[in-house]
Amino acid sequence: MDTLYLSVALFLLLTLVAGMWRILQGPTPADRMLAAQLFGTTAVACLLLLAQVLQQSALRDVALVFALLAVVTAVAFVKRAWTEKHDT
Amino acid sequence: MTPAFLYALVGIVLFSIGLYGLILYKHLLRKILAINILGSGVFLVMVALADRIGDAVPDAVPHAMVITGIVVAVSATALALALMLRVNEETGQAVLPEDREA
Amino acid sequence: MEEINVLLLFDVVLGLTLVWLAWQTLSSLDLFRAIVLFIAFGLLMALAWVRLDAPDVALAEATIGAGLTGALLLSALAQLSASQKNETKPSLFIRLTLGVLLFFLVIALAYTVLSLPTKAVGLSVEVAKNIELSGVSNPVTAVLLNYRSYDTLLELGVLLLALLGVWSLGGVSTNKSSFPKSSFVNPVLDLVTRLLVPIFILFSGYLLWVGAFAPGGAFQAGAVLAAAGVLVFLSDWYLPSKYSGFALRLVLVIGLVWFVSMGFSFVLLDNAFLEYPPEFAGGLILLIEAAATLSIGISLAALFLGREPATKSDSNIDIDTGVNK
Amino acid sequence: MILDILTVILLLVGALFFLAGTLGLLRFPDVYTRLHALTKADNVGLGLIVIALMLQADSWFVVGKLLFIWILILLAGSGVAHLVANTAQKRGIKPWKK
Repeated sequence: MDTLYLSVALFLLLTLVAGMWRILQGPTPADRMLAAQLFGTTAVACLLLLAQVLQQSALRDVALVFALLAVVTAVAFVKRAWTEKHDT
Repeated sequence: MTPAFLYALVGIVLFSIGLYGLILYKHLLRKILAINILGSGVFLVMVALADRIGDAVPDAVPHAMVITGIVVAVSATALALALMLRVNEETGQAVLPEDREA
Repeated sequence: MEEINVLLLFDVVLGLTLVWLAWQTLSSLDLFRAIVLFIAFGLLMALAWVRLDAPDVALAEATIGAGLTGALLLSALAQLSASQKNETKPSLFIRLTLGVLLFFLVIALAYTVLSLPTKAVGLSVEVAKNIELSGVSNPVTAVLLNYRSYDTLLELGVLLLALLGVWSLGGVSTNKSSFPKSSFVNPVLDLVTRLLVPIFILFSGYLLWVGAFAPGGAFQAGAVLAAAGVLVFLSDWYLPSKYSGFALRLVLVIGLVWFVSMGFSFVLLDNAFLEYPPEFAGGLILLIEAAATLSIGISLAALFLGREPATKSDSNIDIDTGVNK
Repeated sequence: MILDILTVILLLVGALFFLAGTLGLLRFPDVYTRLHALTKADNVGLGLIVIALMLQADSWFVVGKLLFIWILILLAGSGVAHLVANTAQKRGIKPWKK
């Protein structure tokens, strides 16, 4: 069972690495930020799986922090950094 | 190769990449990012070397120092960003005086 | 056995991704892209701390490294002029020379690290031996608030100094945002903030409490509190100017003042500075941490604001230049 | 035993949703459609994994915390999705047309 949890965690990490392409590619700032948001959720899932395997309940707190802080960076992006106009 | 040494090596590489960026790039915001990456590398080496314990409890002293370090790093980053914005306001460019374009 | 292999593969993928992200962060010419990559880097660093059995550090990295630093950087980038956001690549010759030099540095450092003994307990035995006397059972909190409390004390000082620096550089902010602001308040953002801010505060309290016996503590709790503050600022809610004078300053220094006074109060009872009698240590640490959490949280949030909030007596100051008329 | 089988199925389907979310993020043509793909991973992918782990949890406290994390992500995800889409429209990004 633990091997399955770990394999799923590894798989999620790999999807995360694949998602990196969108951060590099853009084209709009929003696309990059969306990819970072997906990273946050994927990391939450990874942490929850690791918490189960390693029997460390503290990792669920870390996951909770990720869930909370993802909002702060996203809102900071929308309210502050995203100023340019797009034509397309 | 245990995970501890693997992460220690990653830390060393991060440190070097940070140093490379710090020296090479002119824009102050990029220099600030570089210092943060460099710092993360150092933290990673410290905590990784504290994890060379097999199944025992890891050494809490480096952990505590790294937590202190992370908070100091964010304070320093905030101060550096404020300095950068001030430099930008005064000179119109966010670079150090010697890198300024005429 | 299979389990360990999957875990090792996880470590290798994570390590390589971290290096690659760091490289991309610094080499991308677009600064916004660099910042987003840096946020992703922070997220993955937290996973690395988890793999190194350092959940306390992971909590701190998740709040500060991935969250607050990202918000700070994005906000600073927005205040740079558009033409400043990109830069040209340095020449190939310089890049190559530096690259070769740093390659030797990596080799030398790697050789040093790999020649260290594969097993070392460090100070963990010492920490475990005296944990009974420290008043808490989480070794990291014991180190931070008891064994090495000087570090923590001075760190509160560093935080305060950084804030003073930012305030003296940034001038005085008004209650009006210096950022382009839409005329209407987005109701969804308003609702999300209303729902989340109490959760942030509650969770901050939880981390403070749990820090005595499990990963958590004043820094993490303070950082979560600061995140609530940042969310509040981003939603265009402002502190009324009657609180931003004395009341704000009191909260900013209370952590440091309380820490020092607790440290000194037991000097009278023949203890060293910052040495607590074991029977009171648990309670004292919680009290000190509570004050520290408040100060850390408000200081970090104030750092995000970037300017000294206007007080009532500042009304005669020119809001655009921050200079007395 | 039945619980274990259920957990395995839920985990695999959850992972599939994450894969779908990532593929959508990579392949879809504009911000709005990518947003659509992203929320599938957020809501359903994480949801299924959370349910799978809840079935294996040792205590009700853990079940509660897992559920809480999921609800937070749902709340945050929907709020952020709205903000991004709304701002994208204001900044003049036009939805993709075939």
